[in-house]
Formats: sequence, structure tokens, C-alpha cells
Amino acid sequence: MMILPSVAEIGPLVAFAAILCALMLGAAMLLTLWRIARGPSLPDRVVGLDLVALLAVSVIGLLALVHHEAAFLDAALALALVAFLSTIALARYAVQRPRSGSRPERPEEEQP
Amino acid sequence: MSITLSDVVVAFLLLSGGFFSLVAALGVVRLPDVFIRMHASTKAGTLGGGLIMAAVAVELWDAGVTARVIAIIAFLLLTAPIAAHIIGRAAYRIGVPLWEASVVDEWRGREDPAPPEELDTGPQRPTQPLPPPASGSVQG
Amino acid sequence: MILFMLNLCLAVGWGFLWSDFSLSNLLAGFGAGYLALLASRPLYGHSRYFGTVWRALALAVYFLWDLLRSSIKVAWDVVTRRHLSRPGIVGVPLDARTDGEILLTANLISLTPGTLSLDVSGDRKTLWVHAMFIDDPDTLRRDLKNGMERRVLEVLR
Amino acid sequence: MDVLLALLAGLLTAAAVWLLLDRSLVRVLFGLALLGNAANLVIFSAGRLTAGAPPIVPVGAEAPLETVANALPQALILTAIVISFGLFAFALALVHRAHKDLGTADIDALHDAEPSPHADPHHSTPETGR
Amino acid sequence: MAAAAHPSKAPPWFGPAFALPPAIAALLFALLLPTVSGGTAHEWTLAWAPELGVELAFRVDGLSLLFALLVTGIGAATMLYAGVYMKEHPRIGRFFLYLTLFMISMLGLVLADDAIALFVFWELTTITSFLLIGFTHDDPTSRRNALQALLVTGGGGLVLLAGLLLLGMEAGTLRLSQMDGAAVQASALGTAMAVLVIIGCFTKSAQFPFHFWLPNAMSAPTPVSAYLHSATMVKAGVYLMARFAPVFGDMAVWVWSLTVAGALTAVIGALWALRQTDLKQMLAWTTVMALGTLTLLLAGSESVSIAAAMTFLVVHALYKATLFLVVGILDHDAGTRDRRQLSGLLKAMPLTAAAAMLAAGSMAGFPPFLGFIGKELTYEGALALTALPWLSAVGLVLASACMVAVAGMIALGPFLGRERRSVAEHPHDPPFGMLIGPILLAAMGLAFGLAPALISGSIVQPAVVAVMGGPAEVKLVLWHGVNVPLMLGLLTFAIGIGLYVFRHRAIAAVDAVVTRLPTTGDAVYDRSLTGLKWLAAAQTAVLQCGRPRVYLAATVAVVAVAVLATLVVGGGLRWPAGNPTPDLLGVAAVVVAAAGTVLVVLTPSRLAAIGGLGMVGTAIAVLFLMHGAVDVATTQFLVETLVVVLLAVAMLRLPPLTRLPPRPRGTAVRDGLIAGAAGLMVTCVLLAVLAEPFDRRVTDFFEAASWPEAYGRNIVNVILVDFRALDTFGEIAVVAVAGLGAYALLRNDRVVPKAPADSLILRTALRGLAALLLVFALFMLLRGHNEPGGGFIAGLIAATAFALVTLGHGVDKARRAVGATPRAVALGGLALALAAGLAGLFSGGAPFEGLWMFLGGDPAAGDKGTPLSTVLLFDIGVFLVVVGSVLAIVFALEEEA
Amino acid sequence: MSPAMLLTLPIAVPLAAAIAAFFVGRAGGPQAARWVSVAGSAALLVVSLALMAEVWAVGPIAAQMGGWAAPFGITLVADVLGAVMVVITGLSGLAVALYAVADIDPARSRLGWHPLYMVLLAGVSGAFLTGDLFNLYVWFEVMLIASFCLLVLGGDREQLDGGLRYVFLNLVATVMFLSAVGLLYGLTGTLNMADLHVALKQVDSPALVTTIAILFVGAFGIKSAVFPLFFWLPASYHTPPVAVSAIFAALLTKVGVYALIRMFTLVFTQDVDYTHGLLLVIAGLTMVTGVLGAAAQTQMRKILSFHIISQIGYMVMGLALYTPLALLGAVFYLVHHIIVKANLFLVSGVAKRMTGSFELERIGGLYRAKPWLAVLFLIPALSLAGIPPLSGFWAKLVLVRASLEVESWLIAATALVVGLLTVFSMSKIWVEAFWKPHPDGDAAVTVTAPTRLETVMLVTPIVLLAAVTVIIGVVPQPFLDLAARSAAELMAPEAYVRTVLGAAP
Ligand code: NA
Ligand code: NA
Repeated sequence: MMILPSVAEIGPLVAFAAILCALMLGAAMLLTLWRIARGPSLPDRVVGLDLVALLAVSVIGLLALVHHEAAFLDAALALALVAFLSTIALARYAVQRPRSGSRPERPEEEQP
Repeated sequence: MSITLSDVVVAFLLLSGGFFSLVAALGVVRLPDVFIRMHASTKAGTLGGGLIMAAVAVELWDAGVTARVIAIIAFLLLTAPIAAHIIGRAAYRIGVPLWEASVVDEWRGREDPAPPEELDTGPQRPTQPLPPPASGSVQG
Repeated sequence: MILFMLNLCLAVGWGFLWSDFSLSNLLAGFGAGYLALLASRPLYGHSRYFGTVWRALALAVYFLWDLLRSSIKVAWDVVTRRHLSRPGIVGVPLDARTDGEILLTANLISLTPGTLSLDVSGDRKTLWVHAMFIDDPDTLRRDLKNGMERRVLEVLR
Repeated sequence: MDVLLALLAGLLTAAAVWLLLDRSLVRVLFGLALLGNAANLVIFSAGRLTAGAPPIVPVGAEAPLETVANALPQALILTAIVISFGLFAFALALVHRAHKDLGTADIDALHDAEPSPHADPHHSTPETGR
Repeated sequence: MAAAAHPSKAPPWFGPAFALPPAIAALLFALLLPTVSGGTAHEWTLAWAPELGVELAFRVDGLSLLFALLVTGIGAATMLYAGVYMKEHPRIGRFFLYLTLFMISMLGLVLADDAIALFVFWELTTITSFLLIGFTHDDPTSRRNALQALLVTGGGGLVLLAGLLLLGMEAGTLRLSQMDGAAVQASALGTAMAVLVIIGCFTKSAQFPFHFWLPNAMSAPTPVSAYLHSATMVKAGVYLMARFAPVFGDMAVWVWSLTVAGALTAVIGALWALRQTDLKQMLAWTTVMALGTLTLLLAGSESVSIAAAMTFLVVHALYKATLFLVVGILDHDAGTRDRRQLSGLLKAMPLTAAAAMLAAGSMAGFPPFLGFIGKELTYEGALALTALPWLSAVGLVLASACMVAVAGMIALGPFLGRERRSVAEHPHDPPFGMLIGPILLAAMGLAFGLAPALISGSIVQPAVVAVMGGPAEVKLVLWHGVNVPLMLGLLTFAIGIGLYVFRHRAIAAVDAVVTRLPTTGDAVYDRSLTGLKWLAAAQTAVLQCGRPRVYLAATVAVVAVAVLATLVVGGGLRWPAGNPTPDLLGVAAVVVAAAGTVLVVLTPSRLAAIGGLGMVGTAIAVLFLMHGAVDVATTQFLVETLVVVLLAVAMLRLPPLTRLPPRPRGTAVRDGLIAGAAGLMVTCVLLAVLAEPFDRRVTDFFEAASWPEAYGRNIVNVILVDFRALDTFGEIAVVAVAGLGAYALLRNDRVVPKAPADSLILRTALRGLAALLLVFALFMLLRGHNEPGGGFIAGLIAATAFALVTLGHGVDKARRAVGATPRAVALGGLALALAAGLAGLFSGGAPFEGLWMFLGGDPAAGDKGTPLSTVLLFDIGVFLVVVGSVLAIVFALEEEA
Repeated sequence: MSPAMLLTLPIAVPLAAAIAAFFVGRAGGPQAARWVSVAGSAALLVVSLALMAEVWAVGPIAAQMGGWAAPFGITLVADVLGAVMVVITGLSGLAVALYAVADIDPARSRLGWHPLYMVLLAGVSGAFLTGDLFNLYVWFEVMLIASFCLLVLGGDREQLDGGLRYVFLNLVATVMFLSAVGLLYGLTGTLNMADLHVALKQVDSPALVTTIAILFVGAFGIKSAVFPLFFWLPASYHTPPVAVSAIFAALLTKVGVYALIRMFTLVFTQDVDYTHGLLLVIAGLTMVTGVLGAAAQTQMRKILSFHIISQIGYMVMGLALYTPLALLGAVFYLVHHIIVKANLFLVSGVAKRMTGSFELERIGGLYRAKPWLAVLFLIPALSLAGIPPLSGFWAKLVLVRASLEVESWLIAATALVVGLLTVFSMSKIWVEAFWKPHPDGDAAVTVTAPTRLETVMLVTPIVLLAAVTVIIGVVPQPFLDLAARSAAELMAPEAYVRTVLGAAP
């Protein structure tokens, strides 16, 4: 395995920093995943998801830097723009429950 | 290969960006309640993302790139607090408990009436984590 | 705002002059344009643009510094074994009236150390803020009002 | 890298199939979403991988100056992603509606289209076979 | 009651009108007698399916003519009779339609010279017979018997078809008259073909062990029984055996099958006839006997056997049709067919009795009826058989003796003895129309007996010539002199009269045998059907068990195992070199994707699963991105976001995952194995593909042509909107329809919008954010041809903007913001894309060929200027479809009660 | 008309009609859209006949979309098979559109039934005409999503449940297809089917090619509902409105069969012994399990649904035998079955309207009350059962002969036995629904539709399709000729390849 892609046009110091940054971002992703899996409340998971999107934007930034590819930033921009939407939707999902009567159940798997 | 000033700046930005991103994630994992966790993700996470973006801008040093980086950072700064607000009020409304070491909850008892849709939702929060009184008093 | 646009146009014109639209050159053009506008100040009547630029810059710097501080604080709390925080929710009375003022205030409070805006009351008079380090709620209230809200209102009003 | 992607595609497929075989229609939906991702990975890897290098013709050039990523699988995946999204949205709406009307999201509790022989009160032998 | 519903009876001209065509036909056929007996065969051919060598070929030789005369002659008599017999029936029109159709089919069958044409008519007789047996369909027994006849003869027909096809292949022709027996018999498939043809003939002509359907077919109205199930249709098998005698006649399998089955059938039919009380059943069993006799005789290779068969055919047709019609009269006018209740009708029905007795005389084989000649010939023919001549003769004697007794029971029983009043008030002879047929036919039995020359040279001999395939001498005479057949005939009378006199004891004896039989054909049929239904039910219970999870498991397992097995057994497993070398970020993305996958699978929380999905999607998007797929990654991010949003909106109403118990261990193991196999399949095949060299020429073309010929720098986008625009067009059709469909599924008359997020902060922020997103969307749309972006991405971003408005401000505001019904937007977009796609076509180019116009620009400097094109219009169409459909779904989900 | 026009219109016309139906429905009330469907499918029939005429006159024709030469762009191509399939699509589409005028209620119209129906026809036409494998996937999806919607539209409980069963199994098939396309592309670098024909000759990994071929068998096998991948079909086809059942029965599985035929004559002919041998086994088992499944049913539409499966077996058998005569049979069978099976479903719908149920137990008396319906049932039913002189007879005749010619005795026997069991099934419906008196008295057999117009609209398509069945049966030669030419083209695809790729490959 290579540490960085062979096309990298970056200096050694930047490369070193990029590797560390990549490791940190990867670790951050997995940690966040743990929180999403663990919960315990719905808002906890939503916080995790929100952070995942943010970390993904960072990852894309890192990729753009490593590859020297400005085009990648468009993906980051799009993600930054829309990730917000899913957070809003999920937060609303957390707060809204089915009206009593129509469906008895509520998201019982997560403790409030 | 020589190391330029720009390299130093980029490396610093990358490392600090990565560091704050990691801190955000650690915070989300380690901090005791959802409200406190949001402090970590909103602030450290946004800062981390912003720093990495700044590194990109410096490394690529191009007007188009900078414009995009600025747009991304601006967008993150605009949306992160709103997201935190939406999640936070949701958490409070559905009764996610505050950490037991919390010292004050002035909001309690002064919530706005829930909108009609939410009024007839299942059972309301059965217990409050904090004992009354909910005035501004500080508890030891 | 018109002056800001004019300033941007000057920056682009600078780019044409040099036939160089690199970032550095455009930034230089913006600076040169600002200076030119500043020099021809009387032409534009009583404009707040020149002060606003500086106040906005000051807000940005203040805010970024706060963001950095808050992140470091969080980092400290995260990496240490014990949670040292004394968290809680306090209500901050709002002077901000318009939607935009409230939004900006709430957002910036969220991004500063130890505080996170949870909600605005239905009567728009109270901002519910979650804070991590509460020694005295009233002190916190005062700090927030004098710090972030004041600066926001200065820029916007 | 392509080997890793092949392994990942396999893992995604296996997970998708596992979820599709679950009793809960909600998990079935999750399975569908994963399955689409797996297929996209298959197409992407099958078109061979190139590190970086988006397939864009630089301004001033008539064609890409260096080796760029294979554009065709990208176009195919784009089409497939959007189609999968349409299908997924439909499936979601269907599950939603079915849950509302049938009162369950448990696949094993569905008996309307194919009543089990024992449960069907009208099932008996017509005379033609006697 | 039925009559009340249909008050009009059939008019009196009905029967005669339908009898006229067959009568004319019979006359016309009679006109052919001289030439045909002179050895000429008339042919008439029409191409039908030349591709298959099938012709509508008809050929009138002696055999065909004999049958044609029977079919038309007896047909005319039957029609006449039925016109009166059925006149009260409300559906008499249908009856005559079927009967006429049958007659035409039967005529076609005996005249066809093309094997396939013959089969066509063969099947048509089966179908018309089915409709006629079930004519009294209110009666369950009729329905059941009709089905039985259909299945037995239909099944036999299919076997026959196989035989005919093989024969056509081996003989090199489908023309029956041109088939070379020697070639066929020399063929390796000779025996197979013979067996197939025999089975077909045996089922149709009710040979043991397929005989059981014929007596059951008696639930048809009597004219049908007389015509189809005695005189004509059941003889189709006999006809075909006669027809194929030149082809198969020398084969052992042919000779032995026909001999054994014929003899057995004859004896069984005769014995069973004895014990019937229903006169119609009795006649049916005698028909079985007669068919057996005919089959037996056709096994012969000597002309005397064949002559016997042909003569007996005529004999039987004449007397049996008569007797059926008589029984019909009794049923009709005396009210019953039970021989135990009929007696003393001579005075009331003298003409009927006369016809009955004339026919019975022929049936019993008394001189001077034609039946006598026939029987003598039969014995002679049997003794000339190749296989088991004496045994066959003994069997025939036994059967014929029974016939004597049966003739007595039919012709004497009902008419002689004490008159009974219990059955019908005033039994009387039927009207002329019903009597004319039986009397004529019976009289012919007598006339031909007295003057056999009337038929011997003109009818029987040409038929025998046709069957023998060569010259043959046939002489029908009443007096042969004293010979073995005469002795056997006398013996027959003796036994027969004895049987009649001691009929009660004889019947008891037969009954004793019958009740000890292990089974009957009828019972075997029933059991086969029950077995079939059991098998069907069992198979269906296993295969179509009603459990979707089993369906899916089976489907995936089958494909995975088949593919893996093919790959492994074929030795196709390969390990690629691994390209490009993985880097840290790539590995990290794969790990995150894997971790997300595991989370989706394991978590009991829906939200966590959605989170896992989001991570998988994001990680894969990152993988796409790091391999240069910017548009794909961007789209993936956007789609992933929308999926999460839709799930979150829909999930509000869906039950939690914890509601259901985890799958039991056995199921888990099964599902795990299947899932593993599926995953393994994907990985293995993909690895094998990756190990092969890759042909990049198509992509090379795209790279070279994208800018110079399609004026776009973003090759992916150029592929989407130009090189492969048709894909994109189909894809937006999918998206548009998904929008329509989700709307239709979720639409509810009672619209209950979900509450918006009710946040001042969000609402305020959205004012700017939504506008920002829309501007960004337009930007992505317009620049997509040259840089990442394009219609999809722009559409998804715009949809996101409106979705945000929906969440923050509610559906109503969002609807007002969009300004049009989302579905209309989507379909309008589709229309735009279609128009843009077809613009090229209608301006003389290819469909989806871009029409380009450049504003400004300096060709000399290589600057083409600002392009405007239908391609852009197409992309705008894509944009509108995506926006409209996504919003249709989002709004519908939001408003869904 | 130019080839490009002829090839594009069968897709564009129904799509334009779909768009028109949507807007007309919004402007002129939901019932106005019905006539757009009728007009659209009639127009499709007209353009498809023009296409057929052209193909018949000049041989295969092709059009390069966007003007990009094959194999770079997408090619639309019609040989006799493709053209015939489009014609049959137009014919059955028109018949069902007419029927739908009365059958589809205003509520379903309002929800967009007619636009969806036209999109379905467009998808089917696209699938028949495309010469590009990925584009085939796209048209499959167009067809699939439209079928999803039609299946559940306005759905009651049964429809929704059936819809779930249909949707999930078909989505799996779709993903299989997509993956298979991707893998084949990875192996050959091309998506153009004619180019694949050429390219696969140069690929030196027979095991892998065969493996991918089997993956295609799986994907198309699910679509065409062969054993043991057919579960989705009997689980769902009896649930939607009759018009939907009818068009599904006519076209959807046939697209799968078409795809199998195309792929396994044009692309995958490297290891015929293995691939086509496997197909032959599948064909036999499909015939038998399908017909036995039908024997176990007591509900008209379920019986008919299982018969689709068994009939698919015959078509696959024709492909699997892979001789000119067998392919002739397969093509003829395709045409015959589309017409007949659509008609049987339509008849079952009318029968249900008159008797109140599809359940054979609960109905009867049709023969006495509606003799014309009896005739209209008998024609397709007997044709399906292979009774001469109707279309199905020739279809079976050819296939049996083809199997005998290559001495595949077992499959020939299977085909014949299954034919008998089909007779059994059809006569079961006949006996129960037509002959047997209605359990509630024959007075319970009532009128067909509320208005006279609607009655006419219900019956017209049935008569139309029955007439076609009879015509094919009585005058088979033109149709056999067509099928023969198609079979010749399939056995020797060089002309097709040349037409698509231009110069000699
Ligand atoms: Na079908
Ligand atoms: Na069938």
C-alpha cells in the first residue's frame, strides 16, 4: 500500500501533514460511527450524522489538496450545502412522533 | 525539494484541522450529554473543516479555489449553528435528559406550547432530570 | 453595499489592468480599490461603508478567535479524564429584534466558547442558551449581551 | 485498489442480501439502498480505476493531456444512481403506503396477495378434477 | 323454465335445412364412386404453411370415400332426426352449429392427405365432441364426462402429433399417400413412430386400455351418440390405422398391438354391453366391441382381413346409428332408456320397432342382413391374421355371441311382452323426421345384405385397395359355402341365443367377474387426475409458498450458486494485479464503508441504520472522487442526502425494527449462507474481470471527440447529454414516473401536512440559503457541459433547496415557491428533453444530435464563442424532471396523512 | 421515412402520448386522458407497422443516436424480431388501451394511470429496439418503474401486497442485470451488442464469458419468469385491474424472453453446449412447474398467470434448441402468446364483471347467458392450448418438430404433455365459469359495464385480438415467413452486426 496516491504533486512536509490529517479524519469518522451506533437518544445519532457530513467535507478538501484537483471542491461544496438538509430532516424526525390513535407505536428502540 | 513558507502554513493548517476534527469526534463520543456533545461537533468540527479548507486554498492558491473555499467555510459557519439549534431544541422537546451534573435549567417550565402536530404526540416527557426550582439559582 | 460592489469592480478592473486574475492580484486589487475609494470619500456622501469594513473585520477576527478558544476548551474537556464543565441552560434576554439580527446573534453565540443557542422563545424576547461553564448565570448573560450581541448589532445597525 | 473495491462490493452485496431477507420491510429498504451501491462499485471498478484525474478536457486543449479516469463508467453510474434513486423513492413510498393500509411492515404478516391455503376460507376443489 | 325463457321452438325446417348439405355432399361423393372404384384418386391441394411443408391436401381414394359417405350419409340422417329430437331445446342453434362443425372436421379428417392437416381436423373433432358431450352442461356428470373424453382423446392426439411429425421427418414428406413404408420401417425410429401413431388411434377409437371414455360420452344427446360416438368420430382411429396399414403394417409392434388390443377390446366391450340396463350404455359398449373388432382385423396383412374390416365398418355404421336413434326415440317418446322398464311398445310404436328389429338383425349377424356377410368375413379375416389367428377368432366368436344376446335385449325387450303404462302416458311413433333416418339406415342393412354387390365393388373393394396399397379382390356374398367361418357363425348363434335366454344368469356371471376386477379405466383416470392435482398442489405449496422471503432467498441462491459454480468449475477464478496501488485515504474510505455496512446490518435503531447508510454512501462517494469521478461523487452525495431525507420523513410513520424478533438460528444460517454466496459471487466475478486486459477504445473516442466534436470539456457530461443522451432520456423518464408513482401511492384526499420545523432561526436562515442553493443549482446547470455539474446535479441541488423550504416553512409555502405542480414540472421537463432530442431528427439529422449555435467567438483564434444548443435544452429538461419528481415525492410524503 | 425516424418514433410516440395524457388529464378531466392512450397506442401501432414494412423490405436497419457512430454512441436497430415485437407491442397496447377506457376507473385515471401506461409501452418499445446493452437496462427500468406504478395504482390491500412481492424481486433482477452489464463492459470495453458479438470473439477467457452469460440468464430469467425464478409473477399478476394484468401478461415477461433471445444468439454463443443446454433444462422445468402451478389454482387470473410461466418455457425451449426451426418457433410463440394471453386476461375481466368474481367456485353460467363471450374465450383458450387451427397450434407444432429434429425426445415429450395439461387448465375454466350454472342462479350473471360505450370498449379489443389469433391460425404462412426470416437473422447475426457497425467488422 502506498500512503499517498502516486499522482501527488505536494511537498514532503505537506505530504506528511496530509497523512496525519487523513489518519485523524479516518479515526474521527470511526469514532463518530460509534456514537451513531451507540445512541442512546435520537438527537445523539443526529449529532453524529451531522458530524459525518462535516468530516466528509474535510476529507474531500484533503483529497483536493493531495490530488491538486480544484474540481473536487465542487463536490465538497455540494455536500456542504445539502448535508444541512438531512440534519434538519433527521432532527425533525426525532422530534415528531406519530399522532396518538393513528399508530400506537413510537420509535421505542431509542430511549428519549 | 525545499520546504516553502506556504508548505509550512499548509502543513500547520492541515494538522490543526485534522486535530480539531478528531477532537470534535472525540467530544461527540466522550462528552456526557447530547447538548455538551453538540458543543464539540459544532465548534471543533467546523473549525477543523474550516482549517482544512484554508489549507486547500493556500496549497492550490487560485481565485476559483479560494472562492469555493470561502463559500464552503461560510456555509459551514452559517449552517452548523442552525443544525445545532434544530437538534438541540428537538432533544430538549422530546425530553433527552441533561447530564446529571448540570447546574441550571432556566428553560424548564417556560417552553413554548408545542405546535398542534406535536401536541397530541405520544406521552410527554415523564420526568425532569433536574429538581425544581427552575429559577436562575445556581446549585452547588 | 453599493460601495462594496464598486470596490469589487475595482478589484476586477485591477485584474484586467494586469491581465492577471490570480487570487493574490485580485486581493491586491481589492486593497487598492479600497484605498482609492477611501481617498475619494467625500464623493459618496455620508457612507458607513468604510467603517463597516473595519467593524466587520473586527467581528470576524473576534469571532474566529472565540471559535478557536472554544474549540481548545472543548478539546481540553474532551481529552482530560474528568469532565470539568458545569453545564446548564440559561435564558438570555434579546435586544435583537429583526429576524436577521436574531439569527446572526444566535449563530455567533453558538460558535463562541461554551455556549450554544438552543431556541428562541415564541415572543422572541429570550434566547435559550446551553452553556458548558456556568459559574453564575447572570454573569454569563451579561457577557453574552455585551460581547457577541453588541458587536452584531453594531455591524448590522 | 480495485481488489479492495471488489471486496467491498462483495461485502455490500452480502449485507444487502442479508437485509433483503429480513422480515422488516424497513430493513429491506436498507438492503435495496446498499445493493444499488454495490452495483455502482462493480461498474466503476470494472471500468478500471485511475487515481485522481477527472475526465475533463483542460481549457486550451483538444483532449485530455494526461491519462484521465475512464469517463464512460462514470456516466453509466450517474445514470444508474439516478435510476436507483427513483426506484428507491418508489419502493419507500410503497412500503409507507403498504404499512398504512396493511397495518404491518412485517413481510411474514402479508397474506393478501397469496393467502396461505389453510387460511383461505374459499379454498376447495372444483368439480372438474374429480 | 328454459323453454319459457326461449318461447320460440326451432322451426320445422331446421333439421331438413341442416340435413340438406350433407345429403348433397353424400350424393356428390356417390358420384365419385365410379372413378374411384376404377382406381383413380382425386386430389385437391392448397398451400397452407409452405414454410413447414404443410399443405391443405385432400385426396379421395377408396378408403376416404367410404368414410366420407358414412360421414355425410349418416350425418344427413342424424340432422334430420335431431331437428325433431332437439326441437324443444333452447340452444338448438348451437347444437346444429357444433354438429355441422363436427361433420366438416370429420370430413376433413378422412379426406386429408397431409399429416398435419389430418391432425388439425383430428383435433377439431375432439373439440366439437367435447362441446357436444357437454351439451347438457347443467349436469355435473356431463361436464365431467366431456372433460374426460377431451383429455383422453386430446392426449392421444398429442401423441399422434409426435408420431406424425417423426413420420414426416423420416419419410421426407407429410403427404400420407407418398409415404414410403419400407423407408419408414427401416428407420431407427420406426417402432417409436408406430407406437405413437397407435396410441393416438387407440385413444380416439376407444381401444383397451383407453376405452373407458366412450361409454361415459353417452351423456351427450342421443343424436350425438349415434353420429359421433358410434358411426364416425370413434372410427377416426380405425380410419387412421387403415390409412397407415401400408406404412406400418409389416411391423411386429403394429401387428401385435392391434391384435391384442383389438381382441381384448372386442371381448371387454361385448361382455360389458351385456350387463348394462341403460340401452344407450349398452349400445356404447357394443360400439367398443365393434371398434375392437375393427382394430383386430386391421392387424391383418391379408386382403380378406381388410375386406372384413371395411365391410364390418359399413355394417356397424348402419345398424348402430339406427339403434342409437331408436333408443333416442324410446327415450324421447317412451320416457326412459332403462331396458327393465321398457316392454310391450310394439303396438304403440310399430315403425320404431321395425327399424329396431331390422337393425338388430344385422347386428346379430342373421342372414340375410349385411351383418351376416360381415360376420362371416370377420371370422375369415380373423383366421387370416398373422398373430394369434385362432385365439382372435375365439374371442370374436365370444364377442359376437354377446352381440346376438344384446341385439335381442334391444330389439325384442322393449317391444315385446306386456305393455307398461308407468313410463309415459301415450307412447307413440315419433314424427316422420325422426323415423326416416333409422328406417332408411336399417333398410340399407337389409338391402345391402340381399344385394351385396351394391357395395362390394363400388365401396368396399376400393377401400381395401387403398388400405392394401395394391390391387385386391373383394367379393361379398351371402353364401360362402360350408367352411370354418360358417361353423363359427353357427356356434355364435347357438351361444348367443343361449346367452339371451339365460341372460340373467349370464349377466350375474359377468357381474361377478367385473366386481372382482382390481380397477377400471374410469377409476384409473380419476386417480390420475387426483394424483395430478395432488402433485400440482404439493409442487405449488413448495414453490409458490406465499412467503416473499423464501422467494427472494431461492432466487438469489440459485443465481449465486449457478454463477459461482460456472466460474469455479470452468476454472475462471483469477486474481488481478491490483491497480492502482491502494493509498491510505482509499483504505480508510473502504474501512469506513465497511464499518457503515456493519452498522446498518447490526443496529436495532432505524436512525443508526440510516446513519450507517449515509456513511456507506459517503465513503463510496469519496472512493469515486479519489478516482476522478467528480460528477458521480457529487451526485452520490446529493442522492444520499435525499435518501436520508426521504427515509427520515417516511420513517415517522414506519414501525421500529425492534418490533420483530431476530430471525431464528436456522433461518439466520440459511440467509447468511445465501448472502455470503451472493457477495462471493460479486467479488469473484469482478476479480476475474479485473484480471483481464481492458479495451479502452470507446473511452478513447469520447476523450478525443468530446471537445472538438461535441463542444464540451466535461467528458462525463458530454456522454450524458450527447454521446449517450438516450440513456439519460430513459433515465429521466424513470425519475418522472417514480415521481408520478410515489405521488399516486401517497396521495390522500385528506391532506394533513406535517408541521414545519417551527423555528424562527431556521426560517430566517432559509430565506437566504434557499436562494443561494437555487443560484448554485443554476450555476451547476449552465456550466455542466464543461466542468462538473449538469442537469442532474443542478436538479438535485434545486430540489434540496425546495425541500429545505418545505421543512422550514411547510409544504404550502414550498408549493407556492415552486409555482407549479411538481409533476407538471417533471413532465414538462420530459417534454422539453424529448423535444430537444427530436429536434435533431426533425431537422434532418439523427435523434439526440445536438443543434449548435455560437454567439460571438473568433474561429480564427480557435474560440468558438458562447454555445447555445439543443443539448443545453436537453439538460434543462433533465433539470426540470429531477426537480419536479423529487419534489412530487417530498411533498406527497409530507402531506401524507 | 428515414430509418432514424422509423426507429425513434416507436419510443417517442408513446412518450409524447404519456406527456400529453398527463396534461390533457389535468386540463380536460381524468377521463379525457383515456383517449390519449388510445390514440397513442394506435399511433404506435401505425409507426411500428411502417417500421416492420421497412425492415421487411430492406433487412435490418439502424440509427445512430446523436449521429455518433457505433459502438461509441447508442444505436437503435431493428431486425425482423425487433420490428415484430414492436408491432405486437402496438397491437396489444392498443387492445388494452381500448379495454382500459372502460376498465380503468376515474380515480385511477386521476392518479395518472394513462401516462404511466404509455410510458410502459415506450419502455417496452425501447427495449425491443435498442442495440446497446446499457440502454437496454435503461429501457428495462423505464418499463419496470411504470409497471410498478400501474401494479399498485389506486391499490387495495391485495394490490399493495402483490406490489411488494413484485417490486422487491424485480429490483433484485434489475441490480443483477446492471452488474452483469458492468462486468461485461469490464471484460470487453464495449456496450454495443453488435460490437460485443465481435469483441467476445477476441476475449480469451471462456470460463469468465460463460460465467457472465449465466449471470445474464439469472437476470433475464427473473424478468421472464423461468423456473426457479418465477415466484414474483404468480404472486402479483392477479392483483391489479384487468387491463394491467393483461398488458403485463402480454409484454413484460416477453421483454425478458426477447432479451434472452437477443443475448444468446448475438452475444453469448461461445459455449452453446453449456449455456443453451442449461436453458433447455430451465425451459423444460419451467413448462412443467408452470402448468402444474396452474393446475393447483382455482382462480381465473392465477391460472392464467401460471400459464404465462409454462408458456415462457416453450419460448425458452425454442431459444435453447438453437436451430433455425426452433428459433422460428420461439419467435412465433412470442407473437402468438402476447396476443392470446392478453386476450385471456381481458376475457377473464369481462367474465368477472358479469359473474362477480375471478374465483371459479363462485361463478358460472356464462355459457348460457353470454354465448358470444364463450366464443371469445374459446378462441384464445384453445389457441393457448395449442388446438388447431389457431395460432398456438403452429407455435407448438414448430417447437415440437424442432425438438424432434435434434432428437431432444425428452423436451418434445415435455412440450406435448404440458400441452395436454394446458388443455386441462383451459377446460377447467371453461367448465367452471361457462358450463357450470352460477351458484347464485344464472340470473346472477349480469351486464358488463354501466354504459353501452363501455361495454363496446370492453369487447372490441377482445374481438380484435381473437380475430388476429384466428387469422394467424388459418393463414399462418405470412407469420411463419416472418418468424423464419427472424430466425435466420438470429442464427446468422452478421447482417445485424454489419448494419449496426457500418463497415464489415
Ligand atoms: Na407475461
Ligand atoms: Na399454458
